[in-house]
Amino acid sequence: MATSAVSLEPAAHVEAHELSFLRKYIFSTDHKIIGIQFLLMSFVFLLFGGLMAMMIRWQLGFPERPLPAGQLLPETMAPGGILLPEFYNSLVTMHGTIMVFFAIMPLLVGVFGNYLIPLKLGAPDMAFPRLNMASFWIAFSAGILMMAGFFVEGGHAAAGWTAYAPLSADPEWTGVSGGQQIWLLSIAILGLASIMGALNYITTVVNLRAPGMTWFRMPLSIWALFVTAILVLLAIPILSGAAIMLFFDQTIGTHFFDWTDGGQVILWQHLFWYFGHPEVYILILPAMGMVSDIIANGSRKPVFGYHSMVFALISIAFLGWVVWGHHMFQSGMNPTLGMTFMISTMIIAVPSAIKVFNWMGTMWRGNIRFHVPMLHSVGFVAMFVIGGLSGIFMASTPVDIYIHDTYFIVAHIHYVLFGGSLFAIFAAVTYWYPKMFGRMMNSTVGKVHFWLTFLFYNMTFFPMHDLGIAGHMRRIYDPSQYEFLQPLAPLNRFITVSALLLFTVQILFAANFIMSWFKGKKAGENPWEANGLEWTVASPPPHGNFAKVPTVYRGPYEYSSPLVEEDFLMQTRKLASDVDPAAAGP
Amino acid sequence: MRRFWVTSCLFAFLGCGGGDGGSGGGGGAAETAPLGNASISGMVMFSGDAPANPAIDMSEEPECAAKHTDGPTNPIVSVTDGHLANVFVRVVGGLPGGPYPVPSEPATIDQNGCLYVPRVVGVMVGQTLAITNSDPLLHNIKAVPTENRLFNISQPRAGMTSNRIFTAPEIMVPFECSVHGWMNAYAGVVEHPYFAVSGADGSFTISGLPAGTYQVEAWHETLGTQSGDVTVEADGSATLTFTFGG
Amino acid sequence: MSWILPPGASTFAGDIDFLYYVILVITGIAFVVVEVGLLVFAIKYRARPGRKAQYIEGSIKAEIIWTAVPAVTLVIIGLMSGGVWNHIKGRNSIPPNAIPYEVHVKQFEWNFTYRGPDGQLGTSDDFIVRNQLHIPVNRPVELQLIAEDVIHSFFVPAFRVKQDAVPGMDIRVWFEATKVGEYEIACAELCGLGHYRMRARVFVHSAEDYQQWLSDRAAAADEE
Amino acid sequence: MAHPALMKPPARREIGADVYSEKLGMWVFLGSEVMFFTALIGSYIILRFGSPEQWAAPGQILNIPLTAVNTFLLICSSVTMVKAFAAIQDGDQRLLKLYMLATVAIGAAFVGVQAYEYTHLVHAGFLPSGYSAGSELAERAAEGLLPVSVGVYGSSFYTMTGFHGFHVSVGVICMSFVTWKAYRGAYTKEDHRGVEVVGLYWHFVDLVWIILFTIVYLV
Repeated sequence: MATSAVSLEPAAHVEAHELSFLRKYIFSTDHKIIGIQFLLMSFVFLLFGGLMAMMIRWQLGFPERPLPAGQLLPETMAPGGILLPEFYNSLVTMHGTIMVFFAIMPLLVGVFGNYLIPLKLGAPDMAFPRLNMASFWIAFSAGILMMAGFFVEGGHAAAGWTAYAPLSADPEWTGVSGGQQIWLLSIAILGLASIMGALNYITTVVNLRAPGMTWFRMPLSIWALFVTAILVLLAIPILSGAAIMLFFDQTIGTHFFDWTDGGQVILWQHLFWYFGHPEVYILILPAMGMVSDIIANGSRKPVFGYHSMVFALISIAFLGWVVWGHHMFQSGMNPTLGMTFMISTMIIAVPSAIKVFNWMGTMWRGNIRFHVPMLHSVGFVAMFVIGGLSGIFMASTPVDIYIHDTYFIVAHIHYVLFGGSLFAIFAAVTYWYPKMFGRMMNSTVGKVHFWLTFLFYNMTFFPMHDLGIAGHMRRIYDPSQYEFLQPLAPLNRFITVSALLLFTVQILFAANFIMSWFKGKKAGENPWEANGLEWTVASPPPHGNFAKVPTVYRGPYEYSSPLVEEDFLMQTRKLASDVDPAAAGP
Repeated sequence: MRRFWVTSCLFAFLGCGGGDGGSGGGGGAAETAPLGNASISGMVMFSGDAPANPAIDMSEEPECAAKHTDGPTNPIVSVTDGHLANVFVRVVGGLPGGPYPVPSEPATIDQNGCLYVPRVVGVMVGQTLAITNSDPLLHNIKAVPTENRLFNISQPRAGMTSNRIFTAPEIMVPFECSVHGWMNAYAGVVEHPYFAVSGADGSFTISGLPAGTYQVEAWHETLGTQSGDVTVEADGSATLTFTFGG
Repeated sequence: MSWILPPGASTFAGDIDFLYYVILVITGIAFVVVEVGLLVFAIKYRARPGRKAQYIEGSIKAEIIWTAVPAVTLVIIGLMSGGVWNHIKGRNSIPPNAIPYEVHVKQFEWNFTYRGPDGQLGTSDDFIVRNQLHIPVNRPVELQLIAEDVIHSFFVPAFRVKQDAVPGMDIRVWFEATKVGEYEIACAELCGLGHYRMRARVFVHSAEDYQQWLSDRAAAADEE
Repeated sequence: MAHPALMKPPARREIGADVYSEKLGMWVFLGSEVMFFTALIGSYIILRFGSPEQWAAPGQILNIPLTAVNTFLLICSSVTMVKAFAAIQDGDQRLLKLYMLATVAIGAAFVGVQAYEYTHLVHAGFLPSGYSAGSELAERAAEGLLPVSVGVYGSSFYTMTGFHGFHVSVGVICMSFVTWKAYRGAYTKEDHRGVEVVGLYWHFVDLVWIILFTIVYLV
């Protein structure tokens, strides 16, 4: 409704008069500024999430030693620097929550959805720029609220990022009341922001494409963001509904998940994972899309099997709705359902496999330029494969009996979310950095950062598979309590040291990001010699993006085309053989 | 509904004066002289055969079992020669209005040998209750009061201390340890300092009273409550005996 | 570092471990193919001056191959898993001769209820042992998991058994131990601040020792 | 009505779908809303099958005649909404304003009746947490005339109808805004996107209510 008030030409007139600082950089309706706002916000949350991970790792590696500088924490968290189990549980909960909802999701969807969709489609801005701004500020408020939870009495939510009822439903079981409520409110508010964003992306992709930008000329990054937006749109309201029910259980005494008065405990899990599995794909599909763009650019070759890549994306998005039960094999759910979910889960692995082979096919017979984004993209493929393959173990229900809720799962999720999504984010940030800020990030530092991250990342997460195979449970505050886990202490220490190193080398990235903003080499319009529409405009692009509406003549991956001398052929370049889309008729 | 308004929303963290521990020390109230020097002392007796206390299976808690040379039992009804311990005695009527001085000394409760020591403790509103762990293993202290804020905190190591302050009188706040299902304790939270817990010999003393006639109530976790009236003169002392039946 | 499963001690271990190793081999092959492929491509097709990439848009044949091969492999894994799954967790999988136990699971204790001398659960001579499960070897046992507060998960790594205990649900798990000895029981589902210490032990006795233990305990319970 | 110079140019047809962005955006948003109510209704069905003993027979606790009238009101408001849209399609500003006002009024009346219904139910002792102790309904339950406990029944009743009521309230606010704009002459025969978009939302809210009325009150 509010949207009906939005002007049709979002950008055209606005440029005419000078905007105040506040309107230009804070309450901006420019999709590029909003994308950068999301970027900065998510990096801060990435740092918070990482710090929490370090505390968790310290406790697991050195359970008998106080946390360095832990004395600075209040007594209710870490008396004398010794983490309390309840605080550890809060850390585990919040590490997951922050990383999933406030780091990776906004990084992929918020940052690149905003930044790339209008630019790559030849649109002046989003369909609803004011809604877009509201979306950011609502997400930002949700983030502040989420962090505020650490300061309430009873501590922050401690029932895991999955917030399984009844642990999350009744303060008696955790001692947490306000924290859990804040968690639920924040998630519901963030959900609102996500839905607003998704609605914007979908409308923009459908309606604001430049002439000639047909569906199958859209870059895979845009396809992926589009499909992701649909998933966000449909999955998030499920979580919001569930969160509201749980919030009412906590506050006004409803009984949705209260088994003592007609409610059902397992209903929460069904609702959560019915949202949660599409969410998993929300966290990886945009990464896959952007990596496809970058690998084609790095390999100087068209994406191998563009159409099958698109269909793989779409089929993952469809199948993503019928596999949620594989998170619940051991939950007491009907075992026959377990069989169905196992088969659907096995099937969903196929499109992922297709994508991996197509990326390899793209590199095959290419002329690969290993610029930093390309390094991270190849790293993404290499790591995502491990995450995908380890998923097959837990898809097999009998094997899952053993590895469910062990570190094998932790390894798996980090291979997908860190090795996958975060490597793709590093790739995408370095790739589009020159467009965003007009300067190149330092390539040498970038390469050192990549190799160190790649090394320490694998040292951190690969051994977690072995922990899982030895039966090491997740979310365990002190593994030394179990005799069968005691021999794993050295491995845990090794992982902790690796994780600390991994965290430390991210300073390189942060420094490179900040320094390049001011001192980086000036980037031209098209530093990577890429084909997309965003590379036809200045870096950074002006308000309104395109001086005149661009016309698209071909797909986004015409690298090394025999038609031209150079090894790239921009989407907007008109060759003698090209026909104007307007002239070609509808 | 009440819980909603009390705990929910953004404002919870602004008003966390509730019962947070951490600061140590007393309630911060200025020390004032007691209102009088009279005292009530007395005895809690148990008539008849004391019921047997249930044995505790500590076989999976060797550190605790080691502290109990003879098989540990759960001291629910603790009777020695007809004297009943762990009875919470407090003045319920006849007191002049407050405010009463809050002791700066904390009340203490220890977890030792997988039992609460003492099992019953009295604490004033605003007074610190120091909960310590003398066992080299995890205890959690879970209290689900009706008048005060609930808490559920843990002490994974020996030597840890947590301080809690209660904000409203409540008879009694039950404590339990979820790790050791047999561990129970009770804290009587009173708005004045005129309370006591009967010792192993059944005796108790309430002192610092002004002259007057008081109604006194004695509470036991399984045997119920009893009350009695007593009059003391200024600087005098009176005796009172409660007898619980078996 | 080891990808070998720790020794198993129940009848499930054989099936589950076999499946695990099958998947390990299959995924291992895929892993090597992809990673080596990436490495080889990265080196072989690295940019060199004067060279241009070959313009290839794709290959239907290749797409069909790498759709079909994973699909068939995964369906085969799925079918292999299905039988084992039904044997372990299927609704009618519990053997009729299984010894029944009730397990009352609460924060943070496992209270195992044993049949008394009358051989029946739910009678007054039942007795409870905290955090200790005693079972005979080579005889199936059936545990009814009764969660009293939040969700817990019964996990015996050596037996390859894991089952959530969900409040309000009738949940049964069965297994048959094959080696006499002492094993650890863990809680595998985050259940609160004492989750990490929700440890119990299972003692697998020979048939005679088990009878001996039962009668000792029953006698002790009788005395009280 | 308004001076021609004040009128906006007609909606430009964008590349892509054959609808303007505001309308498409609303359709997309309604897709999200469908999923939200799916979560609530799906949970309702699962909970009801899980604990059928908690549900009182239709009409025992809830006032069906009152709500039927309310349902009728809401359907009427959909009709007036359609009329308002038809009016502006013909360029009839007077009828547009009239019908928009009627829709707002009926929508507000619906919320009012719902508030009245809630007050009565709470007074009788039917809360989101079940019976309130010592209430009239609790006594009747003790006599065996009503289910022993209605905890999850109350939870789902208030949550579902409450969220619907919230949507109606939001709709009323948005429609008031559109009505205000209609009085300012913001809509024309050529460009009346606001009316159409808010109408879409309103019909959706109406449709959801028909489902909720059926499964919560009648079944």
